[in-house]
Amino acid sequence: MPKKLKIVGFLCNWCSYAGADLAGVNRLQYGHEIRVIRVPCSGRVNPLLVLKCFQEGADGVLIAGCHPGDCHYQDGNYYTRRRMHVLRELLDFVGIDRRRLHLRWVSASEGAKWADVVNGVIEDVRAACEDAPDSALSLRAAAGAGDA
Amino acid sequence: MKSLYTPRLARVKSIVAETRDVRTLRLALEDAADPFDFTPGQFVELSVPRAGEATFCIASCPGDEGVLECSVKRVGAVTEAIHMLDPESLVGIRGPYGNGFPMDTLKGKDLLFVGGGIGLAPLRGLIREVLRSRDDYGGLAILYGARTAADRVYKDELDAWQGREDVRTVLTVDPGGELPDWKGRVGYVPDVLREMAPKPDDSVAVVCGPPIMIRLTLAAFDELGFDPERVLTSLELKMKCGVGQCGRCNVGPLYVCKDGPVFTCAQIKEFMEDIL
Amino acid sequence: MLDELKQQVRELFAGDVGLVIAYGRSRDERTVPVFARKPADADALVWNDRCYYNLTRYLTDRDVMGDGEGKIGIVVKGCDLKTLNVLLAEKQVTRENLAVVALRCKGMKDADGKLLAKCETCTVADPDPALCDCVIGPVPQREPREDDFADVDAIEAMPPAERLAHWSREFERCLRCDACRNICPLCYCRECLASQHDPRWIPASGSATGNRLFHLVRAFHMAGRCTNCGECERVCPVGIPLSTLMRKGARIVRESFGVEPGAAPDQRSPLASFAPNDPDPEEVAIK
Amino acid sequence: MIVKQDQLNARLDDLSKTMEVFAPVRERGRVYFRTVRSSGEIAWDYGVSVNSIKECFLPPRQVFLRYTSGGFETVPVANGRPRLVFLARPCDARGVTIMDKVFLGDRPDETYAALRERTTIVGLACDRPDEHCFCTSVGGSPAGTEGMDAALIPMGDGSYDLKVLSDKGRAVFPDAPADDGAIPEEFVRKAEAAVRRTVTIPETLRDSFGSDYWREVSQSCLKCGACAHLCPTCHCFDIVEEGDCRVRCWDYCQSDTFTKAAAGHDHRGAKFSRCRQRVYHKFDYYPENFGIVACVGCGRCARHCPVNSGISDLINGLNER
Repeated sequence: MPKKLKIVGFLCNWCSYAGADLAGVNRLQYGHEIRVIRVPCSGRVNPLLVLKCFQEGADGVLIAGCHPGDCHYQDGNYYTRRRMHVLRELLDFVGIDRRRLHLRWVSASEGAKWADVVNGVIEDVRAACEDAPDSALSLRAAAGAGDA
Repeated sequence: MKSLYTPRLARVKSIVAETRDVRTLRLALEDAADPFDFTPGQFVELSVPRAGEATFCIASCPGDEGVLECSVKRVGAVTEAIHMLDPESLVGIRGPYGNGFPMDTLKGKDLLFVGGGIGLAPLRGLIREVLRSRDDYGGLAILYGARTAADRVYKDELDAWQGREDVRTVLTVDPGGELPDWKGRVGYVPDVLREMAPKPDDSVAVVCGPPIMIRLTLAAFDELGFDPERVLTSLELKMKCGVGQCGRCNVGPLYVCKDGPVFTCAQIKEFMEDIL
Repeated sequence: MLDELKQQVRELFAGDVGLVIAYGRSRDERTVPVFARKPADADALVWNDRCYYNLTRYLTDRDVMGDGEGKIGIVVKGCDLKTLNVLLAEKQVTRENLAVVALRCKGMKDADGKLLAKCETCTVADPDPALCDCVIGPVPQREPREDDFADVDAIEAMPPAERLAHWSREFERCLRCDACRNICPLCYCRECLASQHDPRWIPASGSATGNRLFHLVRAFHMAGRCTNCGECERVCPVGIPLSTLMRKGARIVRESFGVEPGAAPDQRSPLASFAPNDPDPEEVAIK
Repeated sequence: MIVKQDQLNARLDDLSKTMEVFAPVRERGRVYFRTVRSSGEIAWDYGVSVNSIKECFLPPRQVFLRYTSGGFETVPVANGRPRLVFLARPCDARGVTIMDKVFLGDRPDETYAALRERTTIVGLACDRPDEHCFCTSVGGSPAGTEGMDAALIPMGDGSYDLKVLSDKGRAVFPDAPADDGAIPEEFVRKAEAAVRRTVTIPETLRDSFGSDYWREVSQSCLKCGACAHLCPTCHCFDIVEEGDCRVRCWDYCQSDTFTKAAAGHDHRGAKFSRCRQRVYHKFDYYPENFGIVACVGCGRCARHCPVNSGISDLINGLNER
């Protein structure tokens, strides 16, 4: 039986959360592996929060915000774009599958895109888990390691 | 394997909200057959699973049947978790640790208790114990100060002590901390102490409170001519293990957890700048 | 050159400088950081090829700076100036409050007498006088080797599982002594999130996962800020190749955002700024 | 009894079938004490290892409790196998006896006691001290056998003089003939002469407690834990919650969080008071409590201090004032 995935989604309040809402109103189907956390802006997502998700056992993390240029706060998503780029590259460098971390733009009108994005992310995370079941950042996986 | 660091379980029997950020928990050990003997002034390590463990003095006295009380001020992760507990929850408990108050030396003396804020907690157990055998001691005086009138802990007990003829109880709040109906003094504890001008004669003073208050109060006792051997204080430096191993709470060669928390002023004088 | 340095430091005290941070003699063949507070202290100064310390680290050390020392004099090498630029850009120090004595440098050597890797590729051996109060020493005649990032390339060439195994072996040795963080002139946070108790962002104990998280977070925080002074790697008691990790961060930032940390005292940190045409995840995804 | 290195190797390979063996191993050019599976991994020619053998008894991370849905369960100490620490230098072996006084005193720590109980220490007399070593200044000797169950004295020709010193040592080397365990005088003399650094502990260290010296000398300190974590006698620890576990892990007295209480008060907030604490704990407080200094002169703190300020320099500097 394939592993039950846990993916944390950080959704900006103004675009992506509304987009996900629209997907629901339109009764679009997408994978239930995602757990959504609403944030005021994708710029609120400190990379530490991403790492905390992995520590607590998440298999993947998705950050979704307004399209570049459309940020409710002018430029929050531009900062996120740089940050997550660097984080993803560094994760990759130490050997953590880059398919576990995603940043996507979903506007309030893109309900269908939201469903696609989620399904695509699930597919990627599943593929990553098939290669290596443990993210190598989970404390829950490591806890059993006991003492020296 | 069970070790020194394996807590026993205690059940929260009731909770009293003392102030906006202090709660007193009445605890009963789950395994009552296993005795829990302590003297006033000792402390315990209380823990909440997944939140952690922290040090609390025992605020009750051995005679209080079957329960022990700890007062907890909400300041960090562990105390926050303790504040979230409901009656009947389980907590981990290790102890009792530390030396406690030297009851034999206190017998027959005039006693002056000086407490500040939640620092009244260890004194409360001691005062209860002393009042229980009132005739064994000389004159008793209590000086208690808090930041504001609302920050006083054990308000009912303070009232009861004030109502007694055989105890002189002086209450004070820091300047600015009084309310219109405040009938006690206004002023910092060391200043009020100087005004009270207790005589060293056959007295023993017992001081507990926040670090700055202890430091200034010990200085005041020095000015008043008290022998440093007869001024006691209960310290509460950051501790972890409770048994003199983890290395945090040194007072010079002594450990607060093992050799204290009750020290004479003479014992700690030399190391004052490292501990307060 | 040393005499000139000593003279310069003595003169600083004649002005409004109260403390000069410099390199001093130690009991062995190495050197120590010294904190000169009067002209006579200048006698203990040294300048040799073991002056690897990046002394700008102490400019944000509250225990050393105290309050009201007057101006602070600091002895730097060209590479340290880059770090100073970052500190200035991040408003951790005020230029008016500093007297910068820069030394022209022939490169520093390790215990075996080998030139440090960063010195082989150094392009700032002759410090920019515009950034300093004075520059001392003869202009070094050196042909720096081009930095080929071979260490980073070697790891990038590994398949992911091997990269993970490689870094796990390195991080496994980590003692969590914090020497790398504490020597870092740019790790100046008053309370490091890695030791914060509440919330606990990074596990306190040394474990494979905890160590990996610690070094990842540090690498992230240094990306675009680290000037590759190499002190973290030098001080690591268990020899973790931290410079490689830091240089990877530097490379990401340079290739993606075109930023060279510490190039100028008014340069914004790349992760505290942006450009509309930055690499976009969706374009990559579509590719 | 004189034994050849390959005899010892063979014995070790035999022992490793039933025992967990910790021995010096070379990794990326530096020597560490690690679990080894065969004698081939051992670095016989080492001087002082980077880490000390203290981690065999006080592991950097040790799970005390594991939480379950209904409460918690206690965790057994490591696995139950007997353990062998092989080729410990005299300074390291002596360091263990210093930790013993803390962990096996009036409130014994059962987890430490269990690890200690099931571990045999086979030492290696030291013929290669470096410029940072000063064991002879703190009551030790490169030929000392304190804390060892058996000792090997290098003869310089690839053979070793094996001395069995305890029943545990006897169990590991049952064939060794009984002797008085005395180390040849010639070796002791030569080995001790090779330790060139001296440190003189002032008799009245306490008088310097209030001295400005500590402010001066601590300025360069980074408040890192390199010295403490490598030290064979530093034993300070923290107890933390991690995921579903309560864990004991190493901590160090220079750290910004070591003495900081939840409410923010830090009784050793200033750098100089932490630096002083470390020196006094080893050279004043511990001796007052246990009669010996808590330093074995291994020199690790000096060798690895990022700013070249080892404890030997701190003490000698005080003398020179």
